[in-house]
Amino acid sequence: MQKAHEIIFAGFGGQGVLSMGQVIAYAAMIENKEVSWMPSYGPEMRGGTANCLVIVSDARISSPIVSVFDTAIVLNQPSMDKFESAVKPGGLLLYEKASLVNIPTRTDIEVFGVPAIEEAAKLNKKQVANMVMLGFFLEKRPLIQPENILKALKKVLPDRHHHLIPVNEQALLVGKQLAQQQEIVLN
Amino acid sequence: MQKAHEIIFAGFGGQGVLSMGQVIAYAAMIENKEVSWMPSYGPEMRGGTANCLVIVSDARISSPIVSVFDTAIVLNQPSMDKFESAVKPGGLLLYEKASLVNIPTRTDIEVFGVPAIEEAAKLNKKQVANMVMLGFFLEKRPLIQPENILKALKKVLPDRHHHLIPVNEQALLVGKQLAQQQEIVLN
Amino acid sequence: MHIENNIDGLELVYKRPETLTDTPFHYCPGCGHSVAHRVLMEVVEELGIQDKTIGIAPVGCSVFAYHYMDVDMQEAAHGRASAVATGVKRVRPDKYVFSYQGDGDLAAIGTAETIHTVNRGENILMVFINNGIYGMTGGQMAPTSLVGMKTSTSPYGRDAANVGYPLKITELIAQLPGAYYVTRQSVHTSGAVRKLKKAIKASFEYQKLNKGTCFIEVVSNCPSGWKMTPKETIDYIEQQMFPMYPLGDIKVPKQ
Amino acid sequence: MHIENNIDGLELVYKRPETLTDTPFHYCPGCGHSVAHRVLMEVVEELGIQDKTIGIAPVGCSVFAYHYMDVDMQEAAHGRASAVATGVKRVRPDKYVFSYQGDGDLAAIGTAETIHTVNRGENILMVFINNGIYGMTGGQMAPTSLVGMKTSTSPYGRDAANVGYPLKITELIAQLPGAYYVTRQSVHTSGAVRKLKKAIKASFEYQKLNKGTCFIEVVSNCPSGWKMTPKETIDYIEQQMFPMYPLGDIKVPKQ
Amino acid sequence: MKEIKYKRSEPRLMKGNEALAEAAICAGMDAYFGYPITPQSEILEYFTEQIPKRQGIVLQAESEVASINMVYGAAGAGARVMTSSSSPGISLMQEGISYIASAQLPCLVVNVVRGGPGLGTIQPSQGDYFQAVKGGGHGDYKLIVLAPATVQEMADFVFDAFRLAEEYRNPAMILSDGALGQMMEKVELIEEGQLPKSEEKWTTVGKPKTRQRNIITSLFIQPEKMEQINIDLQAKYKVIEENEVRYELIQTKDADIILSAYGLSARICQKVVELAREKGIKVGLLRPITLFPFPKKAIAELANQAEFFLVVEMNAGQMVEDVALAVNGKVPVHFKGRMGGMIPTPEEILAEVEAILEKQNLVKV
Amino acid sequence: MKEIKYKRSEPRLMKGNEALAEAAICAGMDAYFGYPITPQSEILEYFTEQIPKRQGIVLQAESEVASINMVYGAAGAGARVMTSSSSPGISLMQEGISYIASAQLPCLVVNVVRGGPGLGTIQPSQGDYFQAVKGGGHGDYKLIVLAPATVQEMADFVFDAFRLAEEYRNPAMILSDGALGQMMEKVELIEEGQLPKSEEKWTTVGKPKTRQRNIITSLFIQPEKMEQINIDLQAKYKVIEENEVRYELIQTKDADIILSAYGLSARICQKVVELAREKGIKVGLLRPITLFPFPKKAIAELANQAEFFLVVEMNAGQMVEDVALAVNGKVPVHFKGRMGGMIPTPEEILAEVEAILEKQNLVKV
Amino acid sequence: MIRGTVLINDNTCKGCELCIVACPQESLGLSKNINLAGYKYAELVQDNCTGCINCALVCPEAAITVYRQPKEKKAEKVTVIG
Amino acid sequence: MIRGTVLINDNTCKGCELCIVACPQESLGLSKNINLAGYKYAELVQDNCTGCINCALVCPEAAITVYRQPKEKKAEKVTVIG
Ligand SMILES: Cc1ncc(C[n+]2csc(CCOP(=O)(O)OP(=O)(O)O)c2C)c(N)n1
Ligand SMILES: Cc1ncc(C[n+]2csc(CCOP(=O)(O)OP(=O)(O)O)c2C)c(N)n1
Ligand code: SF4
Ligand code: SF4
Ligand code: SF4
Ligand code: SF4
Ligand code: SF4
Ligand code: SF4
Ligand SMILES: [Mg+2]
Ligand SMILES: [Mg+2]
Repeated sequence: MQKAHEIIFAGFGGQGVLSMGQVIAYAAMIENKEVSWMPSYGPEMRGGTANCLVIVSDARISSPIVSVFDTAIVLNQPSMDKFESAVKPGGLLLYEKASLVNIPTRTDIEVFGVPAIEEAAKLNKKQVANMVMLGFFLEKRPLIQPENILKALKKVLPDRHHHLIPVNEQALLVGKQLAQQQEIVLN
Repeated sequence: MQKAHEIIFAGFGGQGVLSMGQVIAYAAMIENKEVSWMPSYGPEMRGGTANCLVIVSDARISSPIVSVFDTAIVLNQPSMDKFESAVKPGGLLLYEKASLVNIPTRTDIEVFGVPAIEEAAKLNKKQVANMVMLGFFLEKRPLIQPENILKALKKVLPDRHHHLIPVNEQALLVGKQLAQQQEIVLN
Repeated sequence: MHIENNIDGLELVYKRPETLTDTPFHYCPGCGHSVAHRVLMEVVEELGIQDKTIGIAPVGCSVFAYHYMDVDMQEAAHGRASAVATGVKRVRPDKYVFSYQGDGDLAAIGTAETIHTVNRGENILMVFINNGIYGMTGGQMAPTSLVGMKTSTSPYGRDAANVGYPLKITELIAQLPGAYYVTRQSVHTSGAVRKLKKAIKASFEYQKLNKGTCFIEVVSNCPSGWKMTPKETIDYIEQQMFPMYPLGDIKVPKQ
Repeated sequence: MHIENNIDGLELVYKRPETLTDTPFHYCPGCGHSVAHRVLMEVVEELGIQDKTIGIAPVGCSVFAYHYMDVDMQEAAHGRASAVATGVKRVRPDKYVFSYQGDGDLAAIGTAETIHTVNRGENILMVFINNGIYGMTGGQMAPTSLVGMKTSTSPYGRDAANVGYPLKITELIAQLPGAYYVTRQSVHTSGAVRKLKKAIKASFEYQKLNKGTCFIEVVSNCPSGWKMTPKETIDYIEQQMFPMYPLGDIKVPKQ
Repeated sequence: MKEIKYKRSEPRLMKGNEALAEAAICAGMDAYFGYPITPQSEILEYFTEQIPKRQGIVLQAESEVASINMVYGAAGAGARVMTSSSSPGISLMQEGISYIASAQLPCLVVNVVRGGPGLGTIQPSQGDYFQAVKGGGHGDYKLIVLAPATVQEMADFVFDAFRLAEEYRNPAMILSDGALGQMMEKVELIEEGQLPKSEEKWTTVGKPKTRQRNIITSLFIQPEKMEQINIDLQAKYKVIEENEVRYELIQTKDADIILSAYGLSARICQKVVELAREKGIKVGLLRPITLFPFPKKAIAELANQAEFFLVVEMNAGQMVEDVALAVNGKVPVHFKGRMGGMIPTPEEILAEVEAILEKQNLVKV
Repeated sequence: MKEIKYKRSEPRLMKGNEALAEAAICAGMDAYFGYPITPQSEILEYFTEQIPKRQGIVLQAESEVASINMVYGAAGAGARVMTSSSSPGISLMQEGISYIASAQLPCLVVNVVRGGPGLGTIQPSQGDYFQAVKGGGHGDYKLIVLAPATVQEMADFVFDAFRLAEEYRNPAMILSDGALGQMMEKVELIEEGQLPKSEEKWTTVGKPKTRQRNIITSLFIQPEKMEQINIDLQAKYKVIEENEVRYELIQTKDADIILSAYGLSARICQKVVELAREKGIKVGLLRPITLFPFPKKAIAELANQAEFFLVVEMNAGQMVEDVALAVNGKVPVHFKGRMGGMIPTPEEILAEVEAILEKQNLVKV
Repeated sequence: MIRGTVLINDNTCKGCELCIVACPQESLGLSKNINLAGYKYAELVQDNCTGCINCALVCPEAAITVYRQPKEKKAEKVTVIG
Repeated sequence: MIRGTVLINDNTCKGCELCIVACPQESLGLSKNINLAGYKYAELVQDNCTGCINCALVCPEAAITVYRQPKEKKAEKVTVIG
């Protein structure tokens, strides 16, 4: 695995992109990796899109802001328009299938459309779609031990939401499984 | 005559100390001398005392503010308390006789008490007391030609006061004469 | 199911004004700012004063107003729009000058400029968008936030005992002789929008006659800052905002 | 002719308060500032709160108030005395805090701080010396200068059409819920001085009870700035100032 | 500057702004006055959320001008007090800061810098260096300026800032940037109760019969008096320069080339050092931690060993002047900067180093 | 910087502040916005007295913050506009000045400096040099700064300031002091109508159908855009540095010792040159007239001939840094300053020169 | 009943539903699909529009154009056209 | 008539004459001489002072001390003494 892995999580505010990133970051910290989490901020949030950039590394992280990424996890069209071109060649691009109008066209990277909302719906918790994406990602890029993801979840979720940890856990698993049976999600 | 002559005019606001200085300054300018006029300003004027420092010189004037003076012309007690000690040895100290409680005590300078208010009263114009002082001064220190003082008066007095020029002229003369008959004014 | 339009035999009765650029608004879905922008520009179009109008944008969510309003504009420092407008109007007395400000901008940091601009009776239109919150910076408490209102800097609700009651700056400035026409309007219903438009039109007409300062408060919404859907903000405006900020004219020209 | 005093058999009924230092006032002859200083300190002495009182001096002729008032004091930047007072009171809520400000300080550059301090209902006493002019800087026009008043920056008289009407800031802040007691007093007669003293005393008592902001405007004079003798200022105050700034309570605690 | 070992809590992942705010509470801050502005509003937000449950005062002021003057009042009344803002808001505080410095009041001002000038952008920048170290306000005064480079330092420097401010009765500033304020990183916070408070004799808390009244002022009409105030201030600044300089040296021992950078750009330069050395170019980094007092001596010494300096800043070249003054012509001092919210990449800085080497025909390897 | 011959009126004896105000009217100023403060209130007072009888706009603002933002608005609308204040008031303008510089609006800001920091004193000072030339506001920007030394220059530099401001679309500052503002000296004013105005295309005066709307702004959220703004600004500043440097050399030809001072202290140094040469000490004076752009080249050249520089300022040492940067270690750069409103005497400066000579065992004579 | 209709720009519509609330005829609804901005957008769901322009007046995106069958008394013009 | 008198500090008096105006008894007048500050100062010119303290209340320099003959009902104290 390369020294540093840069992941951008992007979508609408409500879709939990920021917490997705925080879960990974927290888990990486638990594993004593160097980690930084950088959100988009300010007026570009008007209109509702948000993103965060997580860098997980074995060495001290210089800049928390970079312009190209190893992985992009995208939950809406505007974010896809913005970030498809920013994935490094050979990198990974995941997107939520139902949330896009134009399918990404790049061929020099791995691209997967994940039916996360659909799967989350099956779990009767639309909010966990982001965890489905996360599970899928971690299967593709095993940066972190699953148990540490769960530990991180406990840190990131406010106490009043801890009862949701099981369903989040399920969602992660679903994502993992989807990633294993690629054909159904591959474009 | 020395290259530069520094004169401080000090008294209450109403006593015309600032215009006294301006007349000298303007006259010096007319004689193509280098000249600067520097007023006291700001809150130290609260309580009503005011002063201005005029420097007349043949050479370009460096600082318009100095702490010791060749001549001090003083119209009230607080100004005397402040400036008696600031006259250069051998310098000149003039004061309005009726306006002082404590007579100056220095012996290393020329000191004259001028009954300017009294004389101005005789001219039925108390406002010209300052001109009596000025006339006295110019007799003691002939820095400037009398005719230029009159030219300057025209510049300094606002047009609406030009009818007062004759009485100012008289006052200057009275001062000159007082200076000539020293015994009556000497302490 | 989706209905196909059929416009034969119909006439155009409403379209986006020419005085708005084609740039899509960057505002959050349902935000009242863009309605206010549009109505302002409709009036400029109808009065045919586009070439005589100079607008001052604030620092706030409407900081980019000049992306949308197709008139000459200046971007003012936070709170200073009315001072900037004063500078413009004093040197261009023959132009129509308006400032457009949020509640943080006009009623917090800009309080002194607001009061003194109106007190001088500057011949300008001040449009005051009161959404009871600092939208741009992420939903902090504004001077106009309602008592009990939860914001990112009053997470337990605005506590009047600690930070004071909502500041009704419009009622304050209405007391100043320099204020000629002062009114409070809103944009949450079509009827309200119609009234707002009348108020803006009147203000520009007064400005032409050098009557003094016209001041229009627009009770608006902030779905993002209020953490509501646009639909929910309609109720909040009517049930919560209006009791504190009742609609209507506050000062009208005496005949 | 001068009369010799004979005090045998008489008792002392008035003397300079101990809470004033021995430093002679630097104010111009007849200036109302020093009367206001003295009365404020008389109250501090009578209430026995010298050790619990913190004063904030403004930038203005009273910038040196701390030379005369024998209490702990802070000198504030021009216009910011009420913000400084807020900082002090918030961290020392058990102390008596007052600000002392001129009209330029409180009603021009300090307008925002004034309005928001009162709106928060800070538990302080604000003493506002309205002499209708910028005394310290040499008699420039103040927001409170009367229409037609000649000052060094309105040499042809204040022109309301150009610079606006006098700003009655006391009436404005009285509208704010945070204001608990708002009154306008003066120092030009012995009767007025007695009333002012009562107002100050009441204000400190309200402050003890955490009632909110007490605000006392003192209609004062500026012989130097007005270019009058002290005696002449009495008439000017009564004939010119009072019609614009009528004396009396503007907001009193409702029982 | 004395290094103090503090008892620290479990590692947490925190935003720089929140870590700084939490650290202030742990440092026993009595009061915070501030006004929202991106990218630092989280500081005020964190206080409004936490302080009601814990100790202290938090008040959202009507403006930055009001904030800094509230700080002045609270500091004069003996409170441990701070404010924070970002570039435009800090500009509005310049008069107040000059007053506080002149009246010698201890307090902390945090500037989470964004790209200017003007309204500019909200992205990270180092464009306010001059304002912070030369005095953006009027008159001769100095702030003690600390420049964090990590979220950990965002937290730790709050303690240092309060300690130094109170020791020297001088306002301190933490000069950060939008990235450090917004990013999350691992942080181990200093636990509460480790920064003692001393009752000061000069504060305005009410005058007992037993002492003269205390006066907080910066007004001295007599120029002789005002000059004396300035002489005292300058003397104090000298002591601070002797005792409180802090900087970090990274692989400078054998370095032919010295990079100098602070805050975020220092993080990036650290990467440059690695990359360069992989290429066999002996690059070292001097990171000033205190911008005032500035590590003049350390730079002067390195000037004896280095072939040249390259100063890297997220501005048009500000600290480079102080480096050049310290180097005093001994060797060339070059500058590489990005502006308006842009962050330089390690690669472009390395390229700059190599370009300079080219020009000097000193190509190593 | 191009020297222009203007038609001038009869000599008059005028206060510096009044001469400056009169010159502004003669220069065709459209509007003035200001707030009273000693020692410069005469500027506003002069305008309120004269403008009603002549042309233009004068408005007493509610504060310096309002003043500078009114200036911003008027400048954006194409007016020749100015404001003036003194140190504390100028500090309050720093945000606005940064906005004006970023939006590239021409205007004139006059600072009649008094002794700081804080409320300080109203006596003359040069304590605001850093604020004026390094940027007291946030972000990277430069003002064109002119430093008059006589009442004549107080008047003349108004013309230069407006001309340069409009030529470069950049705010200009006249950095004066309380003595120059208050003193009366002989002045020959430039007569009216000699500074042409050009209709600018970028101003906000109402958008005709024939052009795109004009926008005055300093906001560029994308850092790439904001960096471009900064690149453009820096490029402009470079041009200004190449074309507009102004300074005065007094007896430097054969000088072993170079005094450097501006404004009031330069007047005093001129006296020092005379006194020193009477004693046979070859002293010369370099007086920067433009503080930005700064006469770096001229100083660098003199550094080849001088044994040392002595910089004289009425502050704790500010311009001395720019002199040292220009000398770049070639020869020692010494400093002599008075602070808090005090003015150095020629005698004490000469004594300083002699003391340094002593130390260097270079005693002449 | 007066006949009218609306054209809704589904590229700029942000699906805030304010027009839907404002419509007295309940002629409007939200689409199933999303537009390029990622929003469901408003569309006509009943053919009973009267051209009252209420929807257009409250639309934050100025996304609605309204047509109405001409009457004797000239239709209220909210915007002067051309 | 109640008997009273006043002591006036002629060093700090600035001769503003406000006390003279305030005195109902016309007991006060201005001196011929000037004090160290250069001002004529107020002094008693009639022996009819009633100790009403009006003069003291308006004196900007707090230069006046007032005495009054004791009455049954305690004299109004404007200042608590000691
Ligand atoms: C001097 C300064 N202080 C603070 C800010 C940050 N800021 C930008 S907009 C804003 C307030 C926005 O609220 P409001 O004026 O109500 O406008 P809205 O976004 O709600 O429409 C603040 C505090 C700034 N840009 N400049
Ligand atoms: C920032 C700033 N602006 C202006 C000044 C100059 N200044 C000092 S006092 C004052 C106004 C004084 O008037 P007022 O507040 O009415 O007090 P007064 O002297 O009349 O009692 C001004 C403008 C200053 N010191 N600081
Ligand atoms: S934040 Fe609020 S005010 Fe700003 S655009 Fe979004 S909804 Fe509108
Ligand atoms: S200037 Fe006016 S306010 Fe100031 S001390 Fe003199 S009289 Fe009083
Ligand atoms: S025009 Fe009227 S009826 Fe037609 S859709 Fe809009 S609101 Fe409904
Ligand atoms: S109001 Fe406008 S933006 Fe909102 S749903 Fe209707 S058409 Fe779309
Ligand atoms: S006490 Fe009363 S009667 Fe006596 S002098 Fe004073 S005012 Fe006159
Ligand atoms: S009132 Fe006071 S200062 Fe004025 S004349 Fe009487 S005693 Fe003197
Ligand atoms: Mg708002
Ligand atoms: Mg006043």
